[in-house]
Amino acid sequence: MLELIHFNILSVLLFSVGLYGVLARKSAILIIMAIELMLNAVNINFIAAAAFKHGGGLFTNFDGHILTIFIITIAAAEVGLALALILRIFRNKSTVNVDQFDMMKL
Amino acid sequence: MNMHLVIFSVISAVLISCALGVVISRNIVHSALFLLFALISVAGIYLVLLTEFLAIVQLLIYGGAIVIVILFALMLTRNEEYPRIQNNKLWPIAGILSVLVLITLSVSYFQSDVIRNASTTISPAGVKSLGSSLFTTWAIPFELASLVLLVALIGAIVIARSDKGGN
Amino acid sequence: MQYFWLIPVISFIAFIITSLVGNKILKQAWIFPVVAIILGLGIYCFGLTEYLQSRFDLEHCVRSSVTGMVGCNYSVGWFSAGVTGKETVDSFLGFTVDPLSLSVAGLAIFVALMVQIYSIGYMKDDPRFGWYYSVQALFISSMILLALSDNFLLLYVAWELVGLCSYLLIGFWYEKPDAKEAAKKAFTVTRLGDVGLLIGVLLIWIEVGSFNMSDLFSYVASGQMESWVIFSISGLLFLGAMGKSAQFPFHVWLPDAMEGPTPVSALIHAATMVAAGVYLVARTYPLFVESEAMMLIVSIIGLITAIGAALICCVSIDLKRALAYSTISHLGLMMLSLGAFGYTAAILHLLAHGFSKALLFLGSGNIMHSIDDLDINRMGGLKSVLPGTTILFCIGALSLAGIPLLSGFWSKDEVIVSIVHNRNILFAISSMILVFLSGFYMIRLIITPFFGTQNRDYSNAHKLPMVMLIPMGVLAVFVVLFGWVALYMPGLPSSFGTFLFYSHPKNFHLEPDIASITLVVTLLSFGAGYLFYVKRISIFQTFKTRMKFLITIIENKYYFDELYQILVDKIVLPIASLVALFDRVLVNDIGINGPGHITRSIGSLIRYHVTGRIYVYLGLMTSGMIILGILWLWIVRL
Amino acid sequence: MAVDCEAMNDFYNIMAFAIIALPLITSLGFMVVPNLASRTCWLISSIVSLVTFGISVLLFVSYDTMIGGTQFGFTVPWLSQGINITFGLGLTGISASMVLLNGIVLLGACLISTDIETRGRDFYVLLLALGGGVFGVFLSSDLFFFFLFYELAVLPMYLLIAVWGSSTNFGSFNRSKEYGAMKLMMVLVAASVLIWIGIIAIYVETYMNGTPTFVFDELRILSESGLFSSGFQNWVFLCFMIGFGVLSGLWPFHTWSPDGHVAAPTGVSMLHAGVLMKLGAFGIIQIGIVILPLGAQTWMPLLMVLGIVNVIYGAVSAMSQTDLKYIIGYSSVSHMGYVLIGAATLNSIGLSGAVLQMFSHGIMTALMFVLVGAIYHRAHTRDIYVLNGLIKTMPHICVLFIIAGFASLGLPGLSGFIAEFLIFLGVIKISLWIAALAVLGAALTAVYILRLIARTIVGPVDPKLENLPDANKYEKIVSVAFASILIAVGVWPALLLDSINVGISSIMSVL
Amino acid sequence: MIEGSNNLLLLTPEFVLAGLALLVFTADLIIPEGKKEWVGRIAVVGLIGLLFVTASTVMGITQPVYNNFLLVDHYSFVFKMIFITVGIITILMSEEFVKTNLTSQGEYYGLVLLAILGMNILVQSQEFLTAYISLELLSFCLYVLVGYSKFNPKSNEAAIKYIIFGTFSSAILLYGLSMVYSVVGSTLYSDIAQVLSTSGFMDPVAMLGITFIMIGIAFKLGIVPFHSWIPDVYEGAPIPVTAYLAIGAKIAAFAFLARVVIGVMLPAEELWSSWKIIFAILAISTMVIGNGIAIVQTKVKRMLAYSSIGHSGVLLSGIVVFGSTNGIVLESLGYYLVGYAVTSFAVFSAITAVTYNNNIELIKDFAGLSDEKPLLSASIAIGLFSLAGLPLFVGFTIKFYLFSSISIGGYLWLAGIAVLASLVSLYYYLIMIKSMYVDVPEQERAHADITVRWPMWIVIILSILMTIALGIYPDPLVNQLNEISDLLK
Repeated sequence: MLELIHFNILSVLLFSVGLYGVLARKSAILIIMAIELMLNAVNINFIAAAAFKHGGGLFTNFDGHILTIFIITIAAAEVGLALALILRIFRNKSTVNVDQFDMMKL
Repeated sequence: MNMHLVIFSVISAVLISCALGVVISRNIVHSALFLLFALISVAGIYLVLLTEFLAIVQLLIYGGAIVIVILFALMLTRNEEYPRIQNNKLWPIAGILSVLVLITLSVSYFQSDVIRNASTTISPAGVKSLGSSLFTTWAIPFELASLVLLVALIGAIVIARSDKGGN
Repeated sequence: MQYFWLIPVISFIAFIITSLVGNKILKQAWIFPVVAIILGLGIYCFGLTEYLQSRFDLEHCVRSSVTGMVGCNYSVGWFSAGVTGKETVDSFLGFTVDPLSLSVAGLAIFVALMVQIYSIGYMKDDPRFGWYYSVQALFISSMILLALSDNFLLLYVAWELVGLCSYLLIGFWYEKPDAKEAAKKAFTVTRLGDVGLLIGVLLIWIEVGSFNMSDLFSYVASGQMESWVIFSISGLLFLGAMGKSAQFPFHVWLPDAMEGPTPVSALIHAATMVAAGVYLVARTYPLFVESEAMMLIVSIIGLITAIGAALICCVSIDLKRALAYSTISHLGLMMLSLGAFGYTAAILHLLAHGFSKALLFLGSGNIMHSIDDLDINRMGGLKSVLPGTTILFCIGALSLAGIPLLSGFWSKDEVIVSIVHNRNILFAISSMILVFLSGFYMIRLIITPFFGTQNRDYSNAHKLPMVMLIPMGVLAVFVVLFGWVALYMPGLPSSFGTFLFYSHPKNFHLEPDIASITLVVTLLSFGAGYLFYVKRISIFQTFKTRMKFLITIIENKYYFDELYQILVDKIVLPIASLVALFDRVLVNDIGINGPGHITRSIGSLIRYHVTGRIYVYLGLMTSGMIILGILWLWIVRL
Repeated sequence: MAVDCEAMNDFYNIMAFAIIALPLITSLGFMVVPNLASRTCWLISSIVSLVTFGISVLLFVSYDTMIGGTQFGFTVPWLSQGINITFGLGLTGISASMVLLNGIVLLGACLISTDIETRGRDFYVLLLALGGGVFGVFLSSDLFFFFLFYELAVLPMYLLIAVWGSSTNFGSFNRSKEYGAMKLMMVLVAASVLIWIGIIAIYVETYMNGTPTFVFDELRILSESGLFSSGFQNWVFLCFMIGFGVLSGLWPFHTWSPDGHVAAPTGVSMLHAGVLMKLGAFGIIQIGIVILPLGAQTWMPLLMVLGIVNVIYGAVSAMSQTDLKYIIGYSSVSHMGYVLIGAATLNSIGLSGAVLQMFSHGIMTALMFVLVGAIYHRAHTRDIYVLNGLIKTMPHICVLFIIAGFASLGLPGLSGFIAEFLIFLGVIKISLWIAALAVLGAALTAVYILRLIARTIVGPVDPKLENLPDANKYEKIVSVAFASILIAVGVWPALLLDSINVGISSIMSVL
Repeated sequence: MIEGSNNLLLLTPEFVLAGLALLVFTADLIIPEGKKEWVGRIAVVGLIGLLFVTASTVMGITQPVYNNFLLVDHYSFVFKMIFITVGIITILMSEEFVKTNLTSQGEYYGLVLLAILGMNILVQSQEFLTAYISLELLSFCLYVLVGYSKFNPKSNEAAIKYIIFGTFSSAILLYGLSMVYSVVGSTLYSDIAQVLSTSGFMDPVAMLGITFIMIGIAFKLGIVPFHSWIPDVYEGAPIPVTAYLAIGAKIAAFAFLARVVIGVMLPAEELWSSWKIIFAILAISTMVIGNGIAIVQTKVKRMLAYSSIGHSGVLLSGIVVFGSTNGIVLESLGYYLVGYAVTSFAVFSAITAVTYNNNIELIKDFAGLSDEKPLLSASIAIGLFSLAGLPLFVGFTIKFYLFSSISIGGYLWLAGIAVLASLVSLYYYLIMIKSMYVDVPEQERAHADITVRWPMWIVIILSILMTIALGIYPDPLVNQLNEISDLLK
């Protein structure tokens, strides 16, 4: 039978793949993509929780779904801003690799 | 009833493989496409959870807008080793860390009895009730979200605009 | 009697005035101190006569049960510290008038007057004439204060002030390097001695609860003090006395103190200051008498000092140094007599020696003034050049040698009598040797400078002003008369013994047998001296060559100076530099800077994680996240 | 009559407040008013210090030795919420003489620092802040402001030494002024860390007991009522002892003071050695012994031993120093050792001896620093092998140096002797050997002082140092004033001892 | 339906602020290129007006608003006033800098205003989503502001690092929220607290969720394992933005953390007792590492960054004792934040004035500043001495008040470590002061060509006076703050 635990495990999997993407990837854009994956994992968790617990407990008026909507909007805004910054830094340093961004060390 | 289970497992398998594709593939364009397919399969998951409206929203915004913008960004930031991308030299540690996170979280899920005896019926969420609560109980966050979008918009323009001068 | 406190105060005022206005009225700077001394002498004589006719006002004067002498105490509160409930200490500016203080004060005032008049002539053309007289006045005031004070705190204060004045006066001509070294040496050695005195005073305060001497004596008399406490306190006090009176281990500073002007040596290093040690032992005699061991130690040290100094005096070439050593030997004699329960004899000898030694020093001052040289071998036949000085010098020397009819004879005789009576035969024989030696070196000091052949032309020797000879004359008269006075006190049926005594008055009487033996020994020593120095008889020359080794040791003053020098240079200073090095390297560089360097190195160590690359930071962040996650899982399962 | 005494009382309250506020306001004023020539700043600050000196004398004289206890006290609520701190001042027996000492030394420091050319204005800003801070410490009647003013006194030390100091090279090692300033500042603030923890621990203890307070008198009553357990008292007193001990040059932590002296300019090292080191001893007595008597009794032997080490160690290492200021630095470490011993005796004579020694040593070191500063200003070297026979060229300076030297070796007739004598009396009641060592310490002081005088002051004149000018007008006035105070207290110590005895009696009632 | 009063009048400050921001953006369109500083002046006038508006409307009212998503009470009132004043001072301070260095100057002021709006709502929110969205609003404005001098590669790099770090940590925060949501079912603090505080409730998912939320917030405050972004961003960002970050963002993050701890954690005893110890350990490591690395810094901005990390360690140690004292801690924390803000403005405004037209970064470059510009060096010196906690400056009283309240809460050893940390901090502040006052500059008159205009003068003199005045007589301010402590009573 399909239960909440399945969806949670799926979101954890997606979350850790996204996490790996953020830590391992060199190019900034790929890091942004990986963060998108993590946010989607969060959305899955929210909607699964809302769907399975509807009516029971304190779950009232579809909070989970609305949370997801807000998260999607903010994720979109964030991608826009991040890519603007990436373009700006590309124009200055003609590279997008994160390990070249170490002008500020000791 | 196991029909739901089968569909869910197929879609989640597609989702996880596309996610891994995003993260592992050597070619940057491939990873972008993998991202598109992953997001679409997430929309599928929403359908399994009987929230059609959100699936559509997911498809439209993520599939339509965000991936396209990322592709634009990829196109604009081509440099000499355009298609090839490597991982940074610390990728094994990254792998270990993410596996550890995976283990801790999943252990917590399996341990938690609240999750285990959650109800097994999926209750659908109609668009009408979604809309009404969005504009009544959640009005304040809604206004704020609009401001956030405004700031992102202005910020992106200010940063990306290539005007002359300045040191 | 009650105005005695005026004497030190007047000369202190004289000190202040002369030191302030001294170098302006350069030539007349001597007026204030001399006037102050004369006034002091007046008050003293008035007080003395009042005491002798025993017109005592009873609420101040009391006959002390311990010493048996009548002493009048007047005191006024000085300062008090501590809380009335708990421990308190109250100090008083008090002075006591009793035969002991009268005699020592008298000696001090009289000799000081003579020296001050003498030094008008002697120091006339010195640029710092005013400063000389101001310090003289300060010295006299502190000496009188020392003589009169009735509690140990005031005694210690005066004791230190006297040390200070001797430092200032020895180092008077501070341009001369060895004068300043001598001054430093004198003050340091006496200061080390004073450490013993101060600890002794502290112990007394702990035991008795107050600094007053009379309380101490009554406390001791009541037998509450254990014997070892008595021994240790008297030992410590004696340590201070040894420092000041240049007894055996502490005697090195007195010969060097001759660097100062001669009148200073006459006053301070002959009569008054060096006598302070003897005075202290005499003043605390009831304490010393209680512990038998202490008396023995006092007499032994006195004996060693006497004989050692006498030997050196025989070989020393500089006249003033010879006189200094003879002073040390006579001080040793006084300590010996005190150790041998000869209380009155010691004080009598102290007075007699004071007058005659002052006379001798003024005599050497005359020689110094006229021919600017004090090396005995290069002087000879001065009697033709300085006839007056020679006569006076001989009177002083002979009195010290113990020629009858002069004061030295009576006092020395009394000392010998008390030694023979109270001490065993060994002391008697050694005192006989002492008499011989003193006679021997005295005759040497008379013959070689004055009566030998004239080996230098004294053409340029300038005349001595009268102002220098008069005081010497008066002193000479005193030296002669004092002997008679000591024995048959006019107006009083009995002698000096009844005036100043310990526990019961007893009359001086001449013991014919001892007196004759000492007389024979002195005459023998005169003969030996005459033969040795004038006739240069061969047997003495062979004696000199054979004892070559011994004589060189004596000549180098038993290598004491070198010993102390080694002690300071090789031990104290290296330790000091070692400690300073230890302080800078270990305590400072490691102890204080250490933590600073450690924190700095920790800082640079931590900084390694700052590589600037973002994935390292994100990795750090996720590992932090994982740790917290696992921690919470563990807490939840707990 | 009552009204008038009431009016008199708050006249003195205003005086007590004014003595702190005046220097601080002038220093803030200097900061605000733009371009002031350093000469005018010198003039204004000298006038201000003269006024504060006047007030300190007034306070000292009008302190009624019959009644004792804290007089001229007043409290104003300062932080009324939360941990209700009230600002309060009060003069006790001991702090009366300390305020006088600070008045004198501050006046001296301001008068003689005429040779500050670079940035004179800032120098006086910091100097007056230092003076105001020290006044605050002695007058404050509660722990918080005691600590606040103590830190305020420490604050300007860094800049004063680092900017206007002088670095000297000793061949084998050199002491730059930055090093000296940084070390001094860090060690003093590290000491204040310990004191801070101690103060907070006390406050928390009173808070738990329901009566949160910082005020000394209330704390005294509480500690008498047995609030502080003996275990608590032990470790808190240890914090105070080490914290305040570091400030007063306790043995292992004393190296900051000689290095600080060497680097500091004359005026600053006068205030620093003369007054700042007394804060530590004042703290131990005022806070340590009064509020934590049991702790005092347990730690008293350790303080006694460290004190005697201070004395002997300071004297011996002073013996082999070659720099004048180092010698005086180590001699003040040794003299502070006496103060610590005196405080550690915990009996009334020892304590009054300690307080008198604090006063007399303050004046003595300040006098020595004025003279050494003058010598350095003229001969541009402090090496005792280079300087000799100075008395010929600078008679005034050298005579007073001899007086100061003799005061420090404890010659009777000068204040040093009375103080040390009382301390010896106090110590001998505790243990004979410590007293013997202390007296030996005094003798050692005599050795190195006499060596110093014999080597540099008297003796044949060095041709190079022939034509050095003698002290200028201000140095003469200040040095003669200090010397006459030394002699006055030496000859008639009752001047100070009456008020000190009253102060000590209020403390002894606790023990 | 909507519980709690829907009286939107209580939110007038926010609406006015949003209106003001939009007004500023439109004004930017009208005002010609040369005189963009007038946009800033409009913003300042607006903010001052806003001060009075908030004072009149919201003073002394405690009422949940709008389905108790927001709680308007004295706590949020005090912090709103702080944020608005911080905004005013930042705009005044950055006017000169923006005029000479930045392009598209108008939007700068608009973004600052929107950031203030984000902070206000963040402080008022009683519900995680509103908090998250306002946190994002604040962060987005700061991402843009950090990357504002876009032709300077350092600023771009700082912005990139900040945005990646920011989004990563908000993703973690959201994931934590989703875990808590799946257990509790609601995102309101009160609901979560109610569920968590049921005795014996130790659900791993909820616990991990709370941990992830705490990590998301800790990132913002710069607590140790999550502090790595602060030095790079503070160094890269333009100086006024660094000031705004170091003061505004830090106070907002701290207020939010305090709100969450009081709202969610305190009711659940076992949860809070273990979290106390974790916070204590984190606080100690923050102080040690913050002050430790600062010692060896050579760049001014990086040194100040690490010192601000040290200060957030001190703030965190304040939070540790929340449960055990009746409100004194919150009051002392409020007073600490105000004092910290005033002192940091003294330091940052002076550094802005010195470096606005020559990008000197090293501490050595400040050599000899005290000769040419005595007031600027005095302002920096006073600020640094106050940060180190030396008396007669506000730094001393705030540290004393906070440390005694911490030790009243029973953590005397934590106060001891904090005092030690402030001792270490004195060391590197002294190095900075040494370079200004003692060192001799290489080339003569290195700082001659600095001209300071009237807005900067106002900021510098105001902050110096406040640093000293609050230090000497803090009573009026602390009386204001004492009501916020009844939140904890």
